[in-house]
Amino acid sequence: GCGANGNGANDANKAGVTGGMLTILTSATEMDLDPAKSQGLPITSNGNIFRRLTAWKITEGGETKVVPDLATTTGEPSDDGRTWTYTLKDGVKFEDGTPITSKDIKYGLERSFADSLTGGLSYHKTLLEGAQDYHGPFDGEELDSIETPDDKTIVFHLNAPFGDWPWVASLAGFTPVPQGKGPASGYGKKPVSSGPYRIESNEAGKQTVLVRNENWDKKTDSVRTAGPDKIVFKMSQDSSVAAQSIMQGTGEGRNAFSASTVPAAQLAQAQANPSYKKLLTTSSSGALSYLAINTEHVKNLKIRQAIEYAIDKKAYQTASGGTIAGDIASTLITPGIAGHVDYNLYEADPTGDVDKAKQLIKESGEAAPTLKLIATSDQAELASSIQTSLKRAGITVNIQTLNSDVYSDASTNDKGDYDLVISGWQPDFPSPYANISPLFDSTQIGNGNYNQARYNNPKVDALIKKATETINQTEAGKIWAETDKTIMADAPVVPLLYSKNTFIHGSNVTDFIIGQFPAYPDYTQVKLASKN
Amino acid sequence: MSEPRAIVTVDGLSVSFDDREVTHGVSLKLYPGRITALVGESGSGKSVTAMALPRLDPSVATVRGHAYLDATAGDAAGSAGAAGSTGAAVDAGDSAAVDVTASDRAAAADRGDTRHDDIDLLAADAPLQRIRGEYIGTVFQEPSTAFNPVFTLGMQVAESLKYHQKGLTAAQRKQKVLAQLREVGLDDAERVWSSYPHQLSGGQLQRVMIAMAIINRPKVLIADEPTTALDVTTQKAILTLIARLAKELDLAVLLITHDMGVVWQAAQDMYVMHDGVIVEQGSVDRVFRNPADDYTRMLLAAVPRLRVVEHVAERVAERDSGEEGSGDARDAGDDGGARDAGGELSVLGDAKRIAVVQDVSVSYKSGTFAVEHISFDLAVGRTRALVGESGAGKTTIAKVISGQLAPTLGSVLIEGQDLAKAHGRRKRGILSHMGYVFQDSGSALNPRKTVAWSIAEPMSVQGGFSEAERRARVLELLDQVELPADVADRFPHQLSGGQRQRVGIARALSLNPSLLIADEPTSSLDVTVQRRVLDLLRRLQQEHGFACLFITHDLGIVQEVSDVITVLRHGRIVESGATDRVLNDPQAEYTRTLLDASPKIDL
Amino acid sequence: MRILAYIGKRVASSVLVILLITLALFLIFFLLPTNPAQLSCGKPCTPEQLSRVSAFMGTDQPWYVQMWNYVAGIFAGRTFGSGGGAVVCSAPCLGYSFRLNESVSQLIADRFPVTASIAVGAAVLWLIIGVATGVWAALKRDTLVDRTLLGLSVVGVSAPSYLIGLLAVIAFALSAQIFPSGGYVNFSDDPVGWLYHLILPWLVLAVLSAAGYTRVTRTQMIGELSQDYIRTARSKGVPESVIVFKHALRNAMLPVMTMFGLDLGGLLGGAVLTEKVFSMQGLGALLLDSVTNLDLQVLVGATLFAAVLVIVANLIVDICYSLLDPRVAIGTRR
Amino acid sequence: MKDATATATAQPVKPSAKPAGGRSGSGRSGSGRSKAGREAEKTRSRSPFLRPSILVGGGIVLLFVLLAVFAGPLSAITGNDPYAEHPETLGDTSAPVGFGGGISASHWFGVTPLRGVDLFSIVAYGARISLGIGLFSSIISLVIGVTLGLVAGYFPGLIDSLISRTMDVFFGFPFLIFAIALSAVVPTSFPRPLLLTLVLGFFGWPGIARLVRGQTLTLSQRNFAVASRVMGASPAHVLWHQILPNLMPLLIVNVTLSIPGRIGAEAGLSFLGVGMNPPTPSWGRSISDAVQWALVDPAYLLFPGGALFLLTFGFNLLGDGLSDAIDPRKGVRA
Ligand SMILES: Nc1ncnc2c1ncn2[C@@H]1O[C@H](COP(=O)(O)OP(=O)(O)OP(=O)(O)O)[C@@H](O)[C@H]1O
Ligand SMILES: Nc1ncnc2c1ncn2[C@@H]1O[C@H](COP(=O)(O)OP(=O)(O)OP(=O)(O)O)[C@@H](O)[C@H]1O
Ligand SMILES: [Mg+2]
Ligand SMILES: [Mg+2]
Repeated sequence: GCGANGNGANDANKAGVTGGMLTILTSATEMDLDPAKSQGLPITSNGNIFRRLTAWKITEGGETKVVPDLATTTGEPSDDGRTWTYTLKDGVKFEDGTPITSKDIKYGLERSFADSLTGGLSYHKTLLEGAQDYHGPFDGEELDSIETPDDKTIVFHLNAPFGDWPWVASLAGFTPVPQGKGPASGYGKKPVSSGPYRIESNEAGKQTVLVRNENWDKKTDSVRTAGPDKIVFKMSQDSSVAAQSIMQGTGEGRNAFSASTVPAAQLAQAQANPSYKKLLTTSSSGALSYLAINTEHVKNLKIRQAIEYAIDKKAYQTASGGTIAGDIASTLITPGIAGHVDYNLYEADPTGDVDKAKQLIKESGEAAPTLKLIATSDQAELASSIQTSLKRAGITVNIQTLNSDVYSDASTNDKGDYDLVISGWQPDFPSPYANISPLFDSTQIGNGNYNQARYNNPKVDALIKKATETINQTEAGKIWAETDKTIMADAPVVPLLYSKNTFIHGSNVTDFIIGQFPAYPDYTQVKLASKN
Repeated sequence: MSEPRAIVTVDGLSVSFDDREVTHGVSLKLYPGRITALVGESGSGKSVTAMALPRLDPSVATVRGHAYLDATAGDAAGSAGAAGSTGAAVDAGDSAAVDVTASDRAAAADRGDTRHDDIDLLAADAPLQRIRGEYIGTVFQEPSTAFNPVFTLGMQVAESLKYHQKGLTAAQRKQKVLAQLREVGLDDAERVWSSYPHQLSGGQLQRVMIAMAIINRPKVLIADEPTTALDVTTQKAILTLIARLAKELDLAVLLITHDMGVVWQAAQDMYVMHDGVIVEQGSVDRVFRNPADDYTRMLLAAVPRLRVVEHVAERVAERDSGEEGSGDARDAGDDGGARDAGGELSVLGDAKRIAVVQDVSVSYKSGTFAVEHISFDLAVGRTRALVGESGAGKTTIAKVISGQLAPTLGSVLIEGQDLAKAHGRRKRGILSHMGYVFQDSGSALNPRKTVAWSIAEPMSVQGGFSEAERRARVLELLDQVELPADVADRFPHQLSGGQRQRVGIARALSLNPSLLIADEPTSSLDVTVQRRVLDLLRRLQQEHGFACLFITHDLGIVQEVSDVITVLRHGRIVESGATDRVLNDPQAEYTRTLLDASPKIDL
Repeated sequence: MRILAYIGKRVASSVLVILLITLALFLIFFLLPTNPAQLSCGKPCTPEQLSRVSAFMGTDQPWYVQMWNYVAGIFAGRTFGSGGGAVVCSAPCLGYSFRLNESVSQLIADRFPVTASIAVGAAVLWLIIGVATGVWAALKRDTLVDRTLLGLSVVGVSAPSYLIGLLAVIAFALSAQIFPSGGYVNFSDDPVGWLYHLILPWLVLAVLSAAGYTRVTRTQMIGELSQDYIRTARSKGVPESVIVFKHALRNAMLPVMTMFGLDLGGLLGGAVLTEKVFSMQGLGALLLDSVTNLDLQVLVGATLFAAVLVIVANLIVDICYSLLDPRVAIGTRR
Repeated sequence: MKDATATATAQPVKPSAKPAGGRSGSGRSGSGRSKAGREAEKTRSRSPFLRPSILVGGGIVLLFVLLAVFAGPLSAITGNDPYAEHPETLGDTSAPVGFGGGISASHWFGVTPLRGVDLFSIVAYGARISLGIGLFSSIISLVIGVTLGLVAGYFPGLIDSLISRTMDVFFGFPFLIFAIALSAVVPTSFPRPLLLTLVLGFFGWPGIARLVRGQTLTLSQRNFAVASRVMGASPAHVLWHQILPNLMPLLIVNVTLSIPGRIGAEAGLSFLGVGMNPPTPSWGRSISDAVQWALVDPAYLLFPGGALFLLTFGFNLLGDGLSDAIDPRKGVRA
């Protein structure tokens, strides 16, 4: 549901009408919709075009659940949890009317192994048996760990038990691609749709237009509501400008929402004006904002703990735009995800405990360090805030702001040439696995992976493995909670905020729902209140 | 009508800039078919006076007084013009300098019989566009800048017609322009029509400008120093053309010049201006023979005169009939015998040879030779004049001698050393024997350096002089060139042209050179100033005894300064010999042409 | 014929210049502490996957090999990967963007109309505004008009275009909603929409850039009007308007053209800012994206294209110059 | 649009109007005219440098110089510095409370949103960066440009072509892209202001070199340079004593006019996110931060934006005035 500030918008969230044209303003400059390359959430742009084996059921204020989509169940595991079997529903079709078969799903997955089609979410690539040596279907090779005994059935053989497989099966890679139809390049411009909308046009830098897919059958789909007749993605929209034009509400602004979160300035502006405030929808606590400490550089635990105490999380919150930007965090697993337990190993006032920090530095036997902090240029204010709070404990911070992609490279490459990095993590699916493993598993250091603290603790690796392989989700939850605390004891990161995302939508937009996870609106349910 | 009627009557014309009056009540008259010269030193107000008539004076100028144009004169006055041009000179007073008030009165009287259709050129409502071009044509001094560089000449001449003879079609205009171009002596009119200004020579451009000025058959032609930028032969042709047109078209010509030779040769009447006032007026003959005003006398005395033995022409004719066609061919030869025949050896004697130019040829990148087979030498205490038309190669030779250019063939020895083969210190050593005076010392002095710095520069370049030594030498040199010591710390723009030229000479002398090269050192100066500079050079040569190469195109000067003459044409020596001999008994056809074209004043 | 020979010579030297630029780009980007393949590796990324992607994209080669492959690709085309999954980029291959799944030539072809629309429209406008005000100021020299125009031109030159652009967007698009806040529509799709989207960037760029032209034109006009040939024209009785607009202006335009050529080249560099301010997806945005995304092939390709445009613009200006000014023999460097 | 390279070349050199060869100019009228000039100078006895544009422009520049030099003490009057946060000045939404973005006795220009940093201190300290980078990068460009320009202009042939080609490379290069790329390559330990100074300096020289080369070509043919050579002076002597002094006025004007372009370029880079690193105060970064606050907290944009504009304006005015005062052609009336 909506956070405290978003409640005003609720009366607009009455069930809307079917029909009309919805506009989505996005800062993206192009939409490459090739499912093999997509890292997108199943509930955003992709969700309206593609169906997968499973889908996410988002309810207002409720927990996000994995539900069957093309398949009849969320997956039948074998006893050892290494084999998962799915059966397809009857009457599911591509946009051209041909029925979707298990072979199409297999082909779609196989495509994601081609060297030219990398870049998507690749959880399945590490899990499927024999995937390391597989180079895609274009030379006639098949991946034997995916079996399709008949057109309705698909069986996956994993190299280890994996309890979260139903979530993995909801990701873009599991989108059916008509066999032999998705070429090695260029498919992303106009892929074949299996969802309620098909692509009418897709012009880089300008717009992508979705219209109804007449071959989508509402009866087979339990999550998508397919309200508008037409959905237009307007590209390269500056997020401030987009928020501004939605507030003004003239022209398309009334029937639009912005895919970006509302920038701090517009947030302040909208909060100050009741009629604008109605248009805001704030998520509950979502992604974790944290300060990663490079444990390979800052080896001394006492120093890391000093940093935990020294940070003024309150100031950080203010610099992020105030309470609407998120709640102050102390754990790794965020609220809304199974396994979250509230605790604080470094109990202190939100503004930090400078004396404790100073004392820890003294105990460490080292001088207060000088540290290099990297951040994106958008995070300059946040970086300055951290610089200021650490200064209080005598720790000097040098800031390097980088362009977002240079930043993501610098913060995830093999070199690890930084001491501190401001980062945030939104799991790809709502499981503690997706929350903890990418950030703290020692296999996730470098190579573009997100263990930015470069944290390497065999004990934690073992705990992660154990939790992952536990198919019973309640059991698993306990192990994850233990893992959380174990990691925090080593202080590789400072949890800063459970950040909240605030989105803005036009006054004629309804069913603008943000579930407990993820902190993004569910595009597949958005409707217009009236047809124009 | 006993006395011809003036077509333009200027009465009490005063021009001022920012409340500073530069001409004071000038009055003058122009008559159809007659050329009236306006002379005076630079800055005396000649141009502003003349340009005020078609109101081409600078826009910041304030003009007072009257100038009447008799708009009907041209139509009725064919005979009057003819009478004017043949009849007696119009002299305000045969004997005395003009009393300004008297002339005022005369003008007032004249105005008494102005007809109602006389146009007051200076009135605020004067029909400027008709006056310019239709009544008054104008020819300017510098043909190379007087044309718009980006339009064809044909277009620019035709433009004259376009706004005055509106009925013409483009084709008719072209026909008229071509005819006019031919009339002023441009035979390949078609080519001129489609040429751009930079594609023609100065002489050709000046003819085009004259064509442009007279194509609408104006009644008056104002020519502001129309020949200063041209060499003597072209100058003569242009003056002849203007004289011819004045007669044929019954034009009243106002000819501004500073060259007394030109006045003598071309004009019938003259006015002498000094400091914005007409100090003397009368027929050319009367003023030259019997100048009444002191200033006029001084002006005439300063003119370097080419005095040629009376019967040169006859003698030449006699000899030519005897030795057909031998002239040029023989003189182009380069053996000593030929030169000796010119009497060079007798003049140079066994004076020490400072520079020896041996069969030098120079080609610029284009491949053709700018000068070919040049040989001569320069001796202590003697001056050699190098004369020839523009582009003949005079400067090129000076450059070779001064080491700016290496000869393509041949060699130059300075005090026995070959300059082209020397570099660095040795080259500087050789150059220290040499001084160089430029035509326009204004441009040869760095505007951002003091006079003292410039004079001392050769010493700095050579090195080995202390600050104090340099300063002392500068003061000494300034004294020698008769400049006050306080000039030392001034900048070039704070000096007059004559003073700058003296500074240039002082600098050339700073290392006590044994050779002085002077490339047209006085051609940018007023006659009176020129006179003083020439005197100075002569005195300095007597004192220091340097050899001198003097480049000029003014034969009058040559006669005064040089011991030997080398005549150059198209990069070759056509004649070389003792000054008196060459001027009085020219051997080469070309030398004769030059002599013939030089304006001579033979009273 | 002489023009052809001249163009040939210029093209030859331009090829050299372009090669040098390519070299510089590769050198710089080889220094980048990043592997572009990493961005295409996926999430999570294993070392095996990374090396597979690097090999496919060719980024595992030394920089000179990469450069050679790139240059060779321009003439011979190139193929990434092998077998059925290979991506073919046919000659002239200016590179291939794996991020955008598009050959760079295609990207440029898509983006160039946007940049060209902004640039050409703005350039025409500012030339007209700048020259007209410059002439006006010169004619009204030292009057109130002149001083006002000069003052305004200093203001115009001093105002950072991106700041004014942003303010204009805020004022006219967000607050007053007279113009759209950005974006671009194709001329062929909707000519009116095209114009409507371009007016604001045109006006902002034109008004600010015109300021420089006002100043230069004014100075040149004053200079030309004091030339001797103007007096000659007057002496013929040519009307003052013809003197100003035909004789003086034609000459005054010559240096203005030189400046125009340089500025046209600079426009492309400036497009980075303009397109960011007005949210347009032209070459500038493509370049900026390619830098921030380390899309080396796009960066090199688009930069080369921009360099070629600069050179062509200057060549055209030089040719026009020699047509306008008969004194300048073609090929004479100024 | 305007970047450093474009601005540095804003003064086109008029090609020589005189055809080569032949007799150059008329000496007589030359002396007459300069005499006129002399007299004109006498009547205009006030110094040409005491014109309003120079006084006002110089005044503005001086004001900012003082602001930069005394940034510390001035900020300290109210007990502020550009780093301290004042959360108490912010409201719930992290926007400043009170008139004009929280203008008060202790915060003259108000405070920034989100962190509540004193804006006056940011503007004052930011002046140091802007002025420093503008000035020093100009000096670097000047040294490189003058040296290469003199050499290229004085030694025609191979050396000239080499230098000219290099200039072409620089002109054809999208400078912003390069700067963005560089900012990614250079390690943090390298001080940012120095980096920006070097980048702007290094890219700004071709404009100056072009100007100097053109002038050197003409000046080295002038008689005073010829005169030096006739005395046997070395190229170094001629370049240093004869040519350079005559270039001085032009260079002073050019540098004055190029500084604002550089200040703008620094701000533009910061706007694109690759300029100064926080927390170093920088106008450009403040402007880019402030733009999205423009409707909520206009004062945040007004002060740094106004400062940038005013300083640029001051330099342009000063440069204009200097060039008017120095250029005799502008002083002669038609
Ligand atoms: N535009 C001007 N502004 C101020 N003074 C001027 C201007 N033009 C000419 N003068 C002054 O008017 C006086 C007369 O100048 P004018 O040009 O008529 O001389 P001139 O006799 O033609 O000389 P020259 O032989 O050098 O051509 C001079 O003192 C000159 O300084
Ligand atoms: N730098 C050069 N490059 C090519 N040709 C040149 C150059 N300088 C002079 N010339 C040519 O060489 C010939 C001789 O020129 P020079 O300057 O010596 O003539 P001049 O007798 O001094 O003429 P003037 O009386 O006009 O000064 C001319 O045809 C000229 O065009
Ligand atoms: Mg005159
Ligand atoms: Mg000469």
